[in-house]
Amino acid sequence: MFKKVLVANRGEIAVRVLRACRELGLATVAVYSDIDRGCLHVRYADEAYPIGPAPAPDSYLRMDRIVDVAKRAKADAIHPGYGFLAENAAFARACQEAGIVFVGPDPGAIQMAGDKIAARRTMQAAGLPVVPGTDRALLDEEVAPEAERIGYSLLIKAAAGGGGKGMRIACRPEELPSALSAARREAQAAFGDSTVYIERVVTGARHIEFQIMADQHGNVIHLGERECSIQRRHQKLIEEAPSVALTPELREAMGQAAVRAARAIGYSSLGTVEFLLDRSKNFYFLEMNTRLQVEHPVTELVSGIDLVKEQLRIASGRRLRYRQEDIKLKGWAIECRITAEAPYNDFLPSIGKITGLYEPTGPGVRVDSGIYEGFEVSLYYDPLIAKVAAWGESRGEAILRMRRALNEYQVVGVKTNIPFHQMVLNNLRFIRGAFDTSFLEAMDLVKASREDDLSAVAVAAALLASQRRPAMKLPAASGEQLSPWRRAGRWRVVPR
Amino acid sequence: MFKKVLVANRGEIAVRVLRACRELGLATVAVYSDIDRGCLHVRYADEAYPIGPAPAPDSYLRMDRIVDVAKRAKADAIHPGYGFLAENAAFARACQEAGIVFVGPDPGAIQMAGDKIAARRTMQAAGLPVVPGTDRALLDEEVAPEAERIGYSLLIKAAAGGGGKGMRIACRPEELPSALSAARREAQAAFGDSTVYIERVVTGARHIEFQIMADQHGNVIHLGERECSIQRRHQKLIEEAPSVALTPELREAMGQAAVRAARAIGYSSLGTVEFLLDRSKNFYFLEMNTRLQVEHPVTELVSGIDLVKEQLRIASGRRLRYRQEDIKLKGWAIECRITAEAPYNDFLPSIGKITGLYEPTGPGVRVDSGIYEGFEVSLYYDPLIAKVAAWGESRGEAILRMRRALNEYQVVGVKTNIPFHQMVLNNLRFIRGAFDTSFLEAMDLVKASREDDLSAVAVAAALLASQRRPAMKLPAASGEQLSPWRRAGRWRVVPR
Amino acid sequence: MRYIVNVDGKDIPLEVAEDGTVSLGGRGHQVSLQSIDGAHLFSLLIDNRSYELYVEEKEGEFQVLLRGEMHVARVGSLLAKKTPAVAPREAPTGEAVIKAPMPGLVVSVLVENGQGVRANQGLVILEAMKMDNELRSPREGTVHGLRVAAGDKVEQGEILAMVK
Amino acid sequence: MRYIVNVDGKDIPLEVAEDGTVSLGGRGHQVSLQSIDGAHLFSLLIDNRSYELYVEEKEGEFQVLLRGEMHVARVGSLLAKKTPAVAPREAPTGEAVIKAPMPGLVVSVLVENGQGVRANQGLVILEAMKMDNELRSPREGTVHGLRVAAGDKVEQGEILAMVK
Repeated sequence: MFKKVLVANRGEIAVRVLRACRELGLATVAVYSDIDRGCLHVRYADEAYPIGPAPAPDSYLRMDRIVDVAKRAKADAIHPGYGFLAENAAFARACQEAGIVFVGPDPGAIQMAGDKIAARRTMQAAGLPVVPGTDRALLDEEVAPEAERIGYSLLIKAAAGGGGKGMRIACRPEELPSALSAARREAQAAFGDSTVYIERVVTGARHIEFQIMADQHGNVIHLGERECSIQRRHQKLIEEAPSVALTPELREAMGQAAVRAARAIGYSSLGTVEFLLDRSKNFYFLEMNTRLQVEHPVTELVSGIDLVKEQLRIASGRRLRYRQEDIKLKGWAIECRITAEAPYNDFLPSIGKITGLYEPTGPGVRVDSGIYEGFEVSLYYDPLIAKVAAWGESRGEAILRMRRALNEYQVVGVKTNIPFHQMVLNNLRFIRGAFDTSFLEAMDLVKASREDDLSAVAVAAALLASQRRPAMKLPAASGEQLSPWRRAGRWRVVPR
Repeated sequence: MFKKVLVANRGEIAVRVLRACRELGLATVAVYSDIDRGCLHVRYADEAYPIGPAPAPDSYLRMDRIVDVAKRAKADAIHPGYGFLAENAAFARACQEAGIVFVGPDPGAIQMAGDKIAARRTMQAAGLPVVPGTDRALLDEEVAPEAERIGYSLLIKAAAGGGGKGMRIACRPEELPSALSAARREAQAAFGDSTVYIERVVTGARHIEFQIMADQHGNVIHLGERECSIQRRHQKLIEEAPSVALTPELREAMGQAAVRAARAIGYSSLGTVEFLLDRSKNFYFLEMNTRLQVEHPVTELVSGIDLVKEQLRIASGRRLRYRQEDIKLKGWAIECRITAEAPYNDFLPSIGKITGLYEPTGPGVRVDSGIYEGFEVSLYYDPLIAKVAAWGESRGEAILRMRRALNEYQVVGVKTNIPFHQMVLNNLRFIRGAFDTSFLEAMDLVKASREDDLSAVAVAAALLASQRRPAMKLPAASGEQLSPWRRAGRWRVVPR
Repeated sequence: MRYIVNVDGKDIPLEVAEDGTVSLGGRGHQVSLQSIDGAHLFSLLIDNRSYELYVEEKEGEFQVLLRGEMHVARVGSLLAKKTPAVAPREAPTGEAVIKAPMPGLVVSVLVENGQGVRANQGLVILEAMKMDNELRSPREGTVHGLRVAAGDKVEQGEILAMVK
Repeated sequence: MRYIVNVDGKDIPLEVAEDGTVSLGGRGHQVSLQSIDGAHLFSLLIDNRSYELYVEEKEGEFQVLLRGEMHVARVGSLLAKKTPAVAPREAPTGEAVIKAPMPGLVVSVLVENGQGVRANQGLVILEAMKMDNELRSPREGTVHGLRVAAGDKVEQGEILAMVK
């Protein structure tokens, strides 16, 4: 096993990896951008090194500086988390060349899986079904004819994509140009590569992914599926394990396909094979993610296996400690991604300082958080600030626990999508499990305030105002005068 | 099922029960003493009612007021938590008479199990082995002769006892009088009953208890054991499930004995049967607790069953949802009781306001807490302020997780026993599992500070002092003058 | 002491008596407001109903978090025997002002001055937190006063365009 | 600026330079102290070693929580070219003062004035948090100045007896 691990990330996932290292007794090194000096990962690690200004290209994407820090700190491994350099083959290679273990698959596998077009071809050759689409990079002028051939609606996807970025839908030919340019632009910004390809939209499909675990000795197993159909703009928001859509037979078949996919590219480390599952229960290979996923906790909760610790063990050359038949999944787990976005304002990012925070805990609830009182939510990084996961004996218990947990969760200072999650968890279609990836599009978010909540807010505000500004106390008005004021309308017209 | 549940308790256990109610969709009522107005349970519940001044006999032990609140709030059930009125047959009867369900066994079972002397007799009749001792209440003058008959060392125990209170050890005849009076005094204060009996001390024994679950239809099962040998002054501090001391055969035998014990008194609800297990693996019935235990989370973590929700279901008349063969225990769980006690000062209670708090979370860690920033730890109630539980695939993983969690745990404002827990979890005998109830007596708590920690504290203090009192900045002394100062000794002699 | 508290746009008149009882909708209530941490966190009991609130005062407004929802409250106290100088309600001018809801980078401008737009049509794409955010027209009309171009950095609240 | 910081009874001399570097034990260190919440929580980096500290200042002392352990630090700054008015160390009088470590109720008094006691022998039983706490003699000697009886309520820090 390693002696010291550098975590090349920030936020909740950096803390998650640091926790795994601490439980394995490994010394840890954090890196941080200038505005992250006080962040949890800096405080949690044994050592911390600055690597540049806030914008990610100047810090968390600076491979040279990160490798340099690893050498100075004598770290013998680098864990990339997700995002940033997690699926960057050049970075994995730079680590290798510096004699440092990259905690992930080898550069060749990253490259293969990272080129979504090449991956499609490889998986087809390995006998996996793929969604109808193009199997090569497209020039701008080729897009329209190919689109006609495949048929609408269709997705324009970044070949270097991941995490739902660089992806746009076009339902009609006239939407194609703007979707194309948006996808290319986002792909260029996110991955430095604007190559795109096209896939047919599978109507009514679910997004199902399988967790893969493979060692460097040829052993590959899967840890069951995750249901990731609750997405907004191709960003997963709620994930579950298992999925209501899978029978044991289908789980077996898809799990074997996922293992075959991993073997096809000689994969080792943790990985995820994403599938679309259509209404007739046909499944199609979508892509392979060669990193730890945001949503890995739901698999941990149903399997009991600490994926990050296993990932570190695998990277150090150990053999898998489990055979496929050792994997016993128990109960149900749900995760909600908590983002600093304003749910009632079209999910616009909400920035500012966290001035109050109470995180849920208690039976069956786990929080992976990157925030704290005093934390500044900035524009520089992903709006994901924390994840809540709930486990239950049944799906029903997990949902009710999650509702209880979200009820307890208090974040003051920025707006979060917690009310949105509550609404989804109360939605009958969600509760029945009758949804696909289009579920959220059809849903309206309505701020439904209870009458007595508004009264409580009014009472609290009046009492605070009376305590804080005694000078403001004015003689009471007579009853008759109350009504004209009310007719006068909004408070802002009342002089103070 | 009920509509509204009153929780007749405070602190972490009140919150625990309120969470269960919320997950079941039940409305909740809290009661509070004057100093608990801002406590978590008051804020967590849907409704909250004052029941009197801070001392428990004037509030949390006032059956009349609590039943009255239940009637006014139209609660149809009362959950007593643990402690206070949880094992008070008169209270269970008062609830019954008011037409309110008491969430626990019926008054007769409480009474039978609550009289430890009667329980010994009943269990002997049911074929359970008991520790050598007296089977009747003892007058002061009877104690010495009975002690001679049974043999030293021996325990003087409150007949109405529980939670380690009203219990004293006497190793020699001359220790008997003060042990007897201390036990009687504590028993009178805690239970209003100074009746005591005597039991031989079983040297080298472990404290093993079995979780029982029984419905009102005659179905009784057990959920395996808890290892509770890590005690200080008969107070459990660290609990585990399962125990390293049990083989599957012994678990089977003890589990069946526990079920037989519950049947012997026609028990329904959750309950715990406590055993001593000696070095030769003989087990003896100790007592039966007719309440939810402090340490119930470790059983929840290995069984996946929410005990409090099951307890509510049972109280509402439902049948058990599990047969014995459905109970599948997985992995290992450890709980540390966090108390406001000064570990380096003979565990004296530490009172004051919590001014800073960071509770651990992340994979495999659960916290049940009754504190928050602003909470006043008072002398009126139990020093237990929170519980941390860690689950792992193996005992080793659970221990390492717990160490990680305790490392994260920060409580500012009062002293806690967290450093003590860390020391136990680092103790080789504990790690090997080679301990009995005398383990803690043999252990010395040494404050082992790392050299670089002291330096870090010095640096932080100097920087803060220089920032906060710029007026204090004096010209630097030359190197030669440093040494006389150091010889001058403690800081307090340096003039400011 | 009488107040009108405007919560999320709804006026709620209430009266706080000397003895601390609060009259609301003509009914008296026993009220207890307790600070928990000496700062933002409060426990409120209204006739034994329990509410936990996080309160921040910003520019005379109370931002109150209750059950995960953020509410905005403004408090007005009532003068006795005096005709209030009620300002006339802001007349709807029919003009929608498109402001930057957050600081960010203008990725592209999808319309031109003088162009007719439908309600909900995209106007400007603003990048923040690595995501493109499309700002849409709240109404049908004509774009004017467009004052940003692709590549501009904009501050929160900066006016980007108007639709009339 | 030179300091002597006394941490848990141990004197640690150090020097804070104008540029923020700190000399400790003759070696220079790069140091960064960052407030996290504007109150008690700080992050300290010493040559990239990371420490998280909760700091409370009470009566001129810094109480510092680090890795779960509470440390007490007192800071003295050094005067140049001046003989410090060092107060003589408090002479050990040989008298141990038994104070109430917390408020509580005296349950019983186990000794009398003039009685000889061994080190560690119980003197007074104090009830707090529903538990009996035995206060023991820190040394061998004779009890005097005993000023409490069973049933008394005592405040924290109140002197209960002395052993000489």
